Amino acid sequence: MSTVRVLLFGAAADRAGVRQTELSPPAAGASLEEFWAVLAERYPGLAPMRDTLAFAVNGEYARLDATVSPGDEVAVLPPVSGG
Amino acid sequence: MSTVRVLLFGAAADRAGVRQTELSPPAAGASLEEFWAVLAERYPGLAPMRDTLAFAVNGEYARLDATVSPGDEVAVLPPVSGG
Amino acid sequence: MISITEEPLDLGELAAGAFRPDCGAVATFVGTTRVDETGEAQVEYLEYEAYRPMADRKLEEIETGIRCQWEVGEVRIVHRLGRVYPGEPSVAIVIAAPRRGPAFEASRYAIERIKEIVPIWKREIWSDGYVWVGSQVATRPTP
Amino acid sequence: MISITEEPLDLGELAAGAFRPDCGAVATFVGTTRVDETGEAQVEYLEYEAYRPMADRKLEEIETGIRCQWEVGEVRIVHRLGRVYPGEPSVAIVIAAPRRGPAFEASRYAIERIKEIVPIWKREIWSDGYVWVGSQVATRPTP
Repeated sequence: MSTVRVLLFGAAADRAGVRQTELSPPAAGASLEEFWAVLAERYPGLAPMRDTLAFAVNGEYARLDATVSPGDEVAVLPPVSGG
Repeated sequence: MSTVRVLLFGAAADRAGVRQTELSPPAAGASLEEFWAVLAERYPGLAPMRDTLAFAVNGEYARLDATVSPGDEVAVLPPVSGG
Repeated sequence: MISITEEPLDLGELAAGAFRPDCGAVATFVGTTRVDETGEAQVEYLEYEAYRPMADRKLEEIETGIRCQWEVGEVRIVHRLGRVYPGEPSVAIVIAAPRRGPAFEASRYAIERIKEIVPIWKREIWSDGYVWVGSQVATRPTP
Repeated sequence: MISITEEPLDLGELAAGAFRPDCGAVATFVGTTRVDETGEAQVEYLEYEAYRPMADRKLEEIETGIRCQWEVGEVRIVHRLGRVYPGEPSVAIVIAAPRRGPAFEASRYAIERIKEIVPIWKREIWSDGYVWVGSQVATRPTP
């Protein structure tokens, strides 16, 4: 598997116009921050949400300096609003 | 009505051996404290509980300096334990 | 809604009746008879008694105190009297409020105040005697 | 017991199953859909979605966090997904504990943490558009 599976939720899915996509990391050892730049370029509607978003890599919250590798699952998480 | 109706609850009824009685105030304008002395003399089992008891006159908590008059209802209240 | 009753408490029914479209939070509290065991002996049941109507009025005072301190929609307090078996609810409090902070705070306040000011007493009936809870008056052997 | 479900929540059933003879206090919290009105428009229903199984794991983390901090017997958290109508419960929390302080504190902790870390989102469906709650993303006219 050479791509990353990207899941989008809530307002992020709405703005991107997709709930799920596949994307290649820009380089080996790319960070989540670098991966986000590729994603935001592909789905420009996401860009203005940047400061409100959290991310998960493989089902756990991840920082922007986390590494994203082929085969990972990245989730784009707007501010949660459960309850 | 020249007497005061006395209601006893919980452990106080237990110690006194009665749940209800009638008693005359010791004097016109007698205080609850003076009334209690008469009650504790009549029901000696109550005396050791004194510091734990609260009192109500006519259905409301009353201080020991409250006046007890004929026709009043005095309630002897051990520490409450509802809930 | 304030009630003192000999009937069993039904929390589901009590809470369901408190849901309102203007209230996003419903906090409830139920006190049940906890079973202590001391060696061979055990609590068979509890027996509650009240000084009425003073107890009813004190519960109403608690509702008034809640409504003065917090923005709440529904306040429901039900206290049982008579025989209550272990695990059965003896008191139920339901507070529905627009927001959750007041719902939590008011339900906590209600149970604390019940235990302070409402003239209700309980007696634990053990297999070997009874104990008036909160008083040093008992017939069972000292543990 | 942790559950994420599309079925309606039954608080009475959920709480009844949490009663235990060693627990004298049962605190519960239910969040319901509060109805706001803005002029002519109104909320018709809410729609919840979750990132699963991460959401399930985060609820389990909350239960673990409770058990590390307080002495509790039963912890039950149920969150609904899908369409929830105004006044219907979207989340229910039931904590049974030997003593009331921990029961209250743990139920409050649970709802606060749910709103902070569990990947669940809701959208208000109004008569004139929708709003993603907590995001500046909406299709309805700005009030």
